[in-house]
Amino acid sequence: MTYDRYTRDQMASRVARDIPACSYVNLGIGMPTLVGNHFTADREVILHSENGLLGMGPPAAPGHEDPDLINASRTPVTLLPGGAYFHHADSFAMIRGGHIDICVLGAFQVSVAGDLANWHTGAADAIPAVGGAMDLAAGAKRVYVMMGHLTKAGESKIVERLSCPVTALACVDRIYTDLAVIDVTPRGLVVREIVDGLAFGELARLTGVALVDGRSSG
Amino acid sequence: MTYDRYTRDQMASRVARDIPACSYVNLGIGMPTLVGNHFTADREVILHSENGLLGMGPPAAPGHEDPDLINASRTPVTLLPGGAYFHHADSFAMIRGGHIDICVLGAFQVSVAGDLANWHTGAADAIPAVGGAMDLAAGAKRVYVMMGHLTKAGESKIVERLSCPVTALACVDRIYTDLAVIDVTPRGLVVREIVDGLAFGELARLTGVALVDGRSSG
Amino acid sequence: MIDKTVPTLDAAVAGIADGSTVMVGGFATSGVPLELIDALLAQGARELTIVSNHAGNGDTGLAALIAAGRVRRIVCSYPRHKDSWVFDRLFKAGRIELELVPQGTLAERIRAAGAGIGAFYTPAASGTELAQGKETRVIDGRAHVLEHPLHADVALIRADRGDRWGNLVYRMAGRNFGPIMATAARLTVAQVREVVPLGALDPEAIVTPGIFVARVVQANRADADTRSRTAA
Amino acid sequence: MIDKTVPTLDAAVAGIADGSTVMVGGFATSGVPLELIDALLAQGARELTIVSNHAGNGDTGLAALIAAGRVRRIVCSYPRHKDSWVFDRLFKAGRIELELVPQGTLAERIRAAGAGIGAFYTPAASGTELAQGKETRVIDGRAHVLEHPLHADVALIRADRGDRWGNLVYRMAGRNFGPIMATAARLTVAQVREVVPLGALDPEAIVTPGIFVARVVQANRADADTRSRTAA
Repeated sequence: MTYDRYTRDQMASRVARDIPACSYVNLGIGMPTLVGNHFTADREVILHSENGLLGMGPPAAPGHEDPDLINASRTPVTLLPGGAYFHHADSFAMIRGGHIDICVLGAFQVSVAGDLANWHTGAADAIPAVGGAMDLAAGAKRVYVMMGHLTKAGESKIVERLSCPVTALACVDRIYTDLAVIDVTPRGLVVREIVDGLAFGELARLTGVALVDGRSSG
Repeated sequence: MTYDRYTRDQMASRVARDIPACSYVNLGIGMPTLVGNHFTADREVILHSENGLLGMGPPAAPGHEDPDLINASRTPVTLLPGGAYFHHADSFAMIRGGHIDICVLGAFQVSVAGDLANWHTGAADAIPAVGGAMDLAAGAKRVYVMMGHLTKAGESKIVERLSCPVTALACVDRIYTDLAVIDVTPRGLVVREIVDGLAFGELARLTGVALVDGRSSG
Repeated sequence: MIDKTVPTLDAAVAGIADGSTVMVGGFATSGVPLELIDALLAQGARELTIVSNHAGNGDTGLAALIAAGRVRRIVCSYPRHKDSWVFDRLFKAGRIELELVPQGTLAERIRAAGAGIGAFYTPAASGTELAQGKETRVIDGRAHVLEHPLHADVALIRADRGDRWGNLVYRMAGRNFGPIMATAARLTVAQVREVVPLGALDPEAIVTPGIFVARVVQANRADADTRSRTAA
Repeated sequence: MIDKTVPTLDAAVAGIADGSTVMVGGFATSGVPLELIDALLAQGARELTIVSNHAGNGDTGLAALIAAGRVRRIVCSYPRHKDSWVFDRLFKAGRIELELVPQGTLAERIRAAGAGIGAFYTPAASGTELAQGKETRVIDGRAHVLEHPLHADVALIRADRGDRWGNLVYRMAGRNFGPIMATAARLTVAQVREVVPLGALDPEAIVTPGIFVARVVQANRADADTRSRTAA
């Protein structure tokens, strides 16, 4: 059985496809920022960056970077017409107050209950840094995770119980990996999509936790 | 023994004299608004109005009133150069956060402990209204009260214990009446000034609570 | 394309259900969404809870809504005024409930709802009748009262200019409760003097970002007598 | 006459005592009061607690202050970065304390200090290591963590323009923590690109009213190498 994993761009495109027009969206640091490349202007998805931007535009063109106009990943960006600037307390009021429709985050692990670990590997010598991860995971209306399905060592990042430190409990709604798209639901993890050539049974074996095949139900 | 009570304008002038240049000041509804007439421009006392103004100027000239530019007493006012507008949560953050140097409030009663009653007479058929009184009394760095010394029935408004409902406990720093200027201190009520012709003993008799004569100490 | 502008005041208040909690912006004469209140009166929703600083003045606006018997309960800081006769009469007749809240606590409870704060401690009202029955706590030697967020189904506010994304700027002291009420309601409706093209508002000076606003309707004071008009 | 402008960066940081808690505005490259940090380094205060989003990057600014051993403790959300080697080294050597706070909780704790809120409940960090030892409460079925205000002795912030009353406007994402830190410190010092005459800032667009600001100093990026210069 042979299959090709989704590339990072394919994953980003897949996430973008699930984001309705006119949504307010926060894209987390790392892989999730790629999602921004896959929105078409006519859909007017409005991007929020927690450092005080709403209506964030594409990355700044070379030579047009401004140190005062960056996103939360420290990338020089632009602001669309209709965008606004605000301070950090107002920015996180948007997040904590449930005004962000969708937040896309990277992760180390997601549990079957939708618990998220993405801020700290838990390694003893690692310097912890949390940024806005806990606020976003707890505050956004829907939390989507984008991550590789397996660690470099081949272990599943979808787990029965987190071994990494928790970011937020029961917060993840949907998981996009390089192998599958999986919903976190009250009846367990429901697989919506699998890469071509990978059988459900093999995905379940690689994942190592109970999965429901939800592909027929759309 | 004959004496003239301070007029309302004399009281207002007396309060204004005690407000240092460059102070941030909130003037409560009613008599305290008169204090604003007694600041000279060179002293630059900056007036705050809790409905979202800092750097409030004099009342609007007749014919130049704007329904969107009023103070908390609903009087059409002006804004000085350097003034700013902000919303109610920000306005009361200034108050609650201790950023207002002095607040001047009217009162029904003040107790020897500096407890303030100014929002509700307590009458059974009265419709209660509180506005910003409790926030101002609890939040300003210093609270000055301006009131008649006696009720129309001749009873002292400075009392051992409040009979009217409390606005805030132990909040009043200084009391300006039509008879005297009195500080609320840990050693009790200290009289700083009495109208000409009224003896300390007579003031104490009218007031009916223990007073300390602090006039020699300035 | 996002277009939050609606063509008429009727469309702006469409769907407000009986029993809704409705925040109404404004402070005395400033920033009152008078045309939206009139439209709500015509729309007919009943058994409303109103959150507002005042309880209506004279016979128009909120006072007219109250006089029409549409308001079951009002949460406000300053219901009593020389021209609050409509509220006074119904209150004394026991036909309207009042929750009196200190103005700063009212503002902070609205802000807390919009900001996802579960509850907060404030020193205001400590030791007073208005703190009776509320949890208290001494923090840094000072008594505080625990206060909870005030959420709403609908906020009706007035701004000066708005765009199709719902961005708003206000005018002078007309700002007052508008920006915080916009954050605390599931459906925020803003009447504006002028709808401007996207990008016309300075991003440094936008007070309410469009994320908090669901509907924008143009309504000029001069048009107060005609409830239905087309937005620019 | 109120004149909060000071002529030099040295005057702007005068009197900051050893052991002070100093808030430092900025987010990565945006809104960092670099010249004020340099002035603080030259001023010599020690045993500082720094409240900032980051723990310094590269070898300048906050990183230089940390490298010079002036910082005993840092309260921040995101100390780790590919160029945070100065902090990393001192932290691993046990020579600097870290209080890690989720970014939104950091912002809200700063705002609470400025707004006189005694404490507040937030859902963020509930069930995580960062809530260990903190009081929790279930509100409306959801677990919340009790958080307390973060006060400071001094705030060093960067704005775009300011006037002699201390009114400030910012530039783009350079706004970040500046407006809330200004409210939370006993002494707020703002460096601005330009001091403008009183009345030149639009009262509708002032982000930080002067009440929160004690000192304003003009400091252009181009002048970063000269610490002392005269304000306009």
